[in-house]
Amino acid sequence: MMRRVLVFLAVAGLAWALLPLALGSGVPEAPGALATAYLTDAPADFGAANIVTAIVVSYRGFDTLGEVAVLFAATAGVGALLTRKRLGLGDAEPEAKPAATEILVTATGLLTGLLVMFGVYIFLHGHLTPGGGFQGGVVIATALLLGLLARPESHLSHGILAAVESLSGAAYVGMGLLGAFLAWGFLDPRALPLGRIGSLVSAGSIPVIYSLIGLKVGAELSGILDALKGDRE
Amino acid sequence: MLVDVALLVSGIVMIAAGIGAVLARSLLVSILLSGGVSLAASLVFLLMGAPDVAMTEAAIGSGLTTVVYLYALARARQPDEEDSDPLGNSVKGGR
Amino acid sequence: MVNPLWLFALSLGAAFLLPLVDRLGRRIALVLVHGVTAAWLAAGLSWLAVLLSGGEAAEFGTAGFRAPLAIVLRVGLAEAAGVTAIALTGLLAAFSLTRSLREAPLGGAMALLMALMGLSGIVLTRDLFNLFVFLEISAIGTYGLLGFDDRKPALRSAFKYMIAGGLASSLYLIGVIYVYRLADTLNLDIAAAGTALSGPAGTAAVFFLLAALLVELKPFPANGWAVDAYETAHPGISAILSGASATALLLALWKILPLLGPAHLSLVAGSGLATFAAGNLVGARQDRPLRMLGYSSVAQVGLVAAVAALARLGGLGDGGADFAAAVAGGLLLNHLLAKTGLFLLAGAVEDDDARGRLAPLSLAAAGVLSAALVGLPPFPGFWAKWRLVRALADSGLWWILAIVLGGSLLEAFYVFRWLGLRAKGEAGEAPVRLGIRSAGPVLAALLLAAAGALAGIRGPVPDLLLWAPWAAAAILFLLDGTPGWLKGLLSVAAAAAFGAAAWDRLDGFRQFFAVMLLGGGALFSIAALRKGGPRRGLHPLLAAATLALGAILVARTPLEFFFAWETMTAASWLLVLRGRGGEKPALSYIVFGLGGAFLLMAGLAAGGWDGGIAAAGWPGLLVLVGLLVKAGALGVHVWLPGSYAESDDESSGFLSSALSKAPIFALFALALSLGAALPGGPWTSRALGWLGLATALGGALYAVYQEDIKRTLAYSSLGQIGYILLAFAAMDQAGWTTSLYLALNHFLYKSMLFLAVAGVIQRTGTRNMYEMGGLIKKMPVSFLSVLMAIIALSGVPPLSGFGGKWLLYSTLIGKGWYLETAVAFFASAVAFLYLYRLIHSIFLGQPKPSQANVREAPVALVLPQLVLMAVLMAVSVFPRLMLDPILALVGDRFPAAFVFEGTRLRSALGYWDGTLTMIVTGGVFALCLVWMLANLHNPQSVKQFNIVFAAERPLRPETTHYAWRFFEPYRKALGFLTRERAERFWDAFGTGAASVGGALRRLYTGNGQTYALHVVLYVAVLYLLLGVL
Amino acid sequence: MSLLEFVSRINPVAASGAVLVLVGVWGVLARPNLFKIAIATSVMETGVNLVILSTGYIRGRTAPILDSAVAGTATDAAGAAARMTDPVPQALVLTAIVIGLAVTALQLSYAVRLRAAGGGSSIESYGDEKW
Repeated sequence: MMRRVLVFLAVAGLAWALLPLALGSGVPEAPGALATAYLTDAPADFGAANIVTAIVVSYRGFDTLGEVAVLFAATAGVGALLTRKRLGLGDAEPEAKPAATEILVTATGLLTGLLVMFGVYIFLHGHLTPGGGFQGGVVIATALLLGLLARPESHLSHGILAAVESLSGAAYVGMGLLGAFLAWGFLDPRALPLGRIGSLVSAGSIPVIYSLIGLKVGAELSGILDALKGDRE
Repeated sequence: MLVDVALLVSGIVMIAAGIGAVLARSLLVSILLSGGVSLAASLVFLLMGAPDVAMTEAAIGSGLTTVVYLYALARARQPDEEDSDPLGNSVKGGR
Repeated sequence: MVNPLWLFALSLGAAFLLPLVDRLGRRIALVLVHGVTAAWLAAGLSWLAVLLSGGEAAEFGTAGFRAPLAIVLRVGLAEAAGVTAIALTGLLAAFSLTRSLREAPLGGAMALLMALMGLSGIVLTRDLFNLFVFLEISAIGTYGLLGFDDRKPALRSAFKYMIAGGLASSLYLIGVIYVYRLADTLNLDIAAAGTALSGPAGTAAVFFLLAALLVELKPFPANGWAVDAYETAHPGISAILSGASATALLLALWKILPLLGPAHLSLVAGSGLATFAAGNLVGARQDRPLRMLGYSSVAQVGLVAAVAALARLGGLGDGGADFAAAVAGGLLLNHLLAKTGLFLLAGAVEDDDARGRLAPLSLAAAGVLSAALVGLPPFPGFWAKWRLVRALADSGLWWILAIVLGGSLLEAFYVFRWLGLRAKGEAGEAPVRLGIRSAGPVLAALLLAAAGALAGIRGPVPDLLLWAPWAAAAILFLLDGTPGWLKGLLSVAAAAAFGAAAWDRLDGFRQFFAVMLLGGGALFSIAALRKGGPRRGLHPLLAAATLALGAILVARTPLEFFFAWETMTAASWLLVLRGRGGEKPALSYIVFGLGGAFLLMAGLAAGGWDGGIAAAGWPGLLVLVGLLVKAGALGVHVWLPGSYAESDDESSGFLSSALSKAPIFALFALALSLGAALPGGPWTSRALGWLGLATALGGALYAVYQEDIKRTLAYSSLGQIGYILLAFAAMDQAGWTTSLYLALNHFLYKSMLFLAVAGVIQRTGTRNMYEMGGLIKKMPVSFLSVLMAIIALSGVPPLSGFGGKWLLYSTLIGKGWYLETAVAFFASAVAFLYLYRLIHSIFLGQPKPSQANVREAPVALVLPQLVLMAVLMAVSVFPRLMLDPILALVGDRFPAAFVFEGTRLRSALGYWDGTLTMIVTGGVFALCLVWMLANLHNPQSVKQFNIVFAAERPLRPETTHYAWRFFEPYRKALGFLTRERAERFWDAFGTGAASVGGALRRLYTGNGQTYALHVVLYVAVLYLLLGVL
Repeated sequence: MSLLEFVSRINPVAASGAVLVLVGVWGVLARPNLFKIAIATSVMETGVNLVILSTGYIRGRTAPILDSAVAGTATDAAGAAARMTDPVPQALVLTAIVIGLAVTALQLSYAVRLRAAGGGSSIESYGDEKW
């Protein structure tokens, strides 16, 4: 009872702090100076149609690199925690699950391929349309998950996943360094030609970076699912 | 203004789903409701002119996170009732 | 300067490629991890080098843009120091983690890389949202590290840690976004430069930022999750959490300080101080070492945060960032290194579940680390704390000063309790050898010593003579394996060299005390040669304590004085700890010693300096009280008997006869600096007189009932110090002359007694007087020494003590203190009881059959006694040898009450002539002897075992021995005077503090959800307070 | 009228986000089940994301993406900018969502690990370290 009162008091106190701020701030009439600067300059600076992408990958690209690092650290943590040994699964074979029907397997195979292609499409067009590396990565992970569901006995190939994850991550850092050497700073996408705004090959290295992020995120998320499934040595 | 009303309605849906997610006795229901919160949130994001965020929220918040929860739930051999002990015996009222 | 972005690229590249590298072998992967950390360290050091040699701070933009468009990193002095500290802690910890990292899945190594990079990012970034990203990187790295080696308790803690971390990051994000909304930027400097955040909404937005960072800094009571993690994680991880992570978060707080308004800053200060106080109170109740260190960590971090906020508030220091950087930075550096080392060390011991005592090297490291943590000299925390206390006193923030010093004292209590335990170990357990695992702690200890020495020598204490104790200790520790005689001779040489070097700098007063302090040290260094073998630890500590006493005399500024004083306290504490049963007495010794020292510090810091110690008024009173604690005045004497009794016998003698004069010297110096008056005026002297008298009486009464010979002598010392204080309090020529005379006398005869007793104990193997007897024939020199000493002590003619008593009574009567005279007289009579017993129970009566083979004491003891006997004889026959210098010292400050006429010392009440006394007494004895020789024919020689004449039935058990509870009947009459009130009072005081700590620690229920509740409640209460402020 | 005015003055997304944060915090504090705590944390994070994005909500503006029609002509870029919402909160939320996922995954792994070690499903059963 005492506890409930305290919880109530705590939440009420937080509400007392939070609600005036949230309710009182109202709806702005126009973006601030910084946002306006992004909106007007980004297309010219980087030739990116999607200004959010321009911010995410270049202006605040360091955040995104950090974000990738967060996901990486989380994957590492999950992998360290949930090995088969530590889950008490030992060397036992994963429990047999009823095999899916032939049709389902074929269908998922097809769907998986389509989904992977869709994911690739999303991150390749990140600088033009909504979406980007993270969304594309999730779609790829989902595709692999579907494969996992259809064939419960299959393992994702750790080797390939790990290699994709490592190499795409290292390549991301490499692109950042390329920006530092060929352009004006670490993660500067102007290392590659900016191209014509709105076309696929434009916005300097933004699509390259977003694709690498997509691959890395896809591999990492699959890795997390893999570990939760109990397939990590 | 219409958008505002839609946002407000979605907000109410989210809050209801959120409260439901916290209150539900069944973890499965809880997970699905929290996925629902994310789905509604992605609708809100879309309405606000943030398609990037909406996509991300839909894919990650309501999609992948839910899958991760379900996997974890299965892996933990967690009985669906939230206040059960490891062997699955309900210990309701035992607190 | 090296662009920090390269390092981030390096860290990330290495981390991303780690799974591939791991295929080549885990060893190579770990080399990569350590190499990256080393690269950070190198970069940090290179920045420090550039910035300290006058380089400018630099900003580094990302993506080819500058703020506000892009994220920028900044490398200034604070950032460079922070990165260096983080990398250093990381390396030390990584070293200890190597084995676990090799055995655990690769995720551990990856998480380590990420955590350290995240922490450095927190330090470097100037962007609020980027700060959030780095907070999360380090948080996730930490979460991963908590569980990587699969310790079950750490898994539990990690979950709790994550709940609190999630709450904090949500709060932070809310703060960030509203700061962006209001200030239209995410860049810290731009946001701080504008005024957009000064309104109520801005205050609330900044509050959320601040609340998140405060929660991350583990404030009381919202820190249970962190303490659990400290306790359960791999020690290396705890070291990173406590050292590196705290550094990064404190720098993050430091960074957002410009955004904060006065109300915010008050919150930080209040929360920090509450955390410091509560952390230490709870820590004092904790006996699991790692959890204890956890509480200590949160407390230290709270203090640093509070200092930074107070300085920013403008109420502290000589104005501004410099002060805050020096004090907060010093405290942080101190905490960082000490806690890293201690976690690694204590963790290694706990991992082994070892119960024995630590092997020497590890023990030395543990001692250095503990001493540094507590803020003893010469470590960085000492200098920082001094400046802090000084600033607090200048600003009149007395209640904060009280919290800081009280908390530090508590911390000293529990840290040193742990150290005592590790120094002694449980009986019958093998020594704990940590092998290579002690490398990290030793390195941390060395760094602390180097940093502290550098800060001191290049800063406020450039006088190398004041560093002599440390140098001597270090050199002798290095030579600790060599034979004792070499070290003993070196110690004596050191004392002599110190005296020679310092002599010209000392005025008469100081020269007078130098004879006792340095001479006493040398004397007991010789006495320490009584046993063969290296006697590890004894000589270094004895030499250090001796030179520290010398340093007290040499000191010219309050800080120098306090530096020497604490050095002396620390060295003598370790001497006590070295004793066989020294663990508990040493703890009370250091707690009271530091308690007194802290009072002294507060007084010194408040009082300024005019050639002496402190100014008038109550800062002077604080100094006075601090000195009285160290002198062992009745009421605060409880530390004394045990320490004197349980330390090594030569140490006891040193403490009692030499070191006890240090507070006496300081009292004189205090009074002299006030023009031969006490702070607070005549009432103080009257009160001090009575306190001295009570001490004299109490000491004598307690001494009477002791069975332990060393306790008897300890209480006897107490009583004699009481007389010295009493005479000092008279504040006139007679009084001061008496006081100095008594002090010198006490030095002489107490040295003799302790030397003799050391021999007796060494030969008989017991300290209980009823287990001795009849040693007169076996130890004749010791007997003579004791005999002379007790005659001198009791004030019986013809020896010098008689003069002392005559002087004392003359003083008191001349002053008109008749009641005091009566009590003093009574106390002297009581003293005679225990003195009589020293002769009677030890040297007379029947010898024990088991002690049939006892021989005279070793030469190392006998020789000094012979010298002292000769000196005592000389000053007894020719009192002017002693009194002329003393009278010259006291000089014409007061109207002359004593004047010599030839060998006669004349006062208003009459005269005393030492030479004549000796002649008369000698004559009487000679007459008696002649009469006996003439009249006693055929004298019978009585064997010592003759039952009839020895008046004893030689039966077991010992309790039937006539000497058992010899003075029990007196207890029936006078016992009410000797109930141990002071002990009970301090026990109750301790119990009170303990029960407060006990009540507070009930908050730490172990339930992660309750911890989360504390977090949210903490934030809510903070917000309410913000509204009030 | 007054109600409508109030509704038009408040930020609907911020309001629902803030309430959702409170709901999440309440869940974290009130439900002892490990998974429930993680779920409530997710709800709280969604609320935080809404609050973040709410500051970038400007009535009647479109997504900050130049469509291909506009993109070609540089002259129209300024006009396009005047029609778009604030992109900064969007960029921040993108980051926050991914970080949230990472934290959730790790938290769940701990829950799974604790259960695999034979622990209870309630956080109350993990209170061995205390005082």
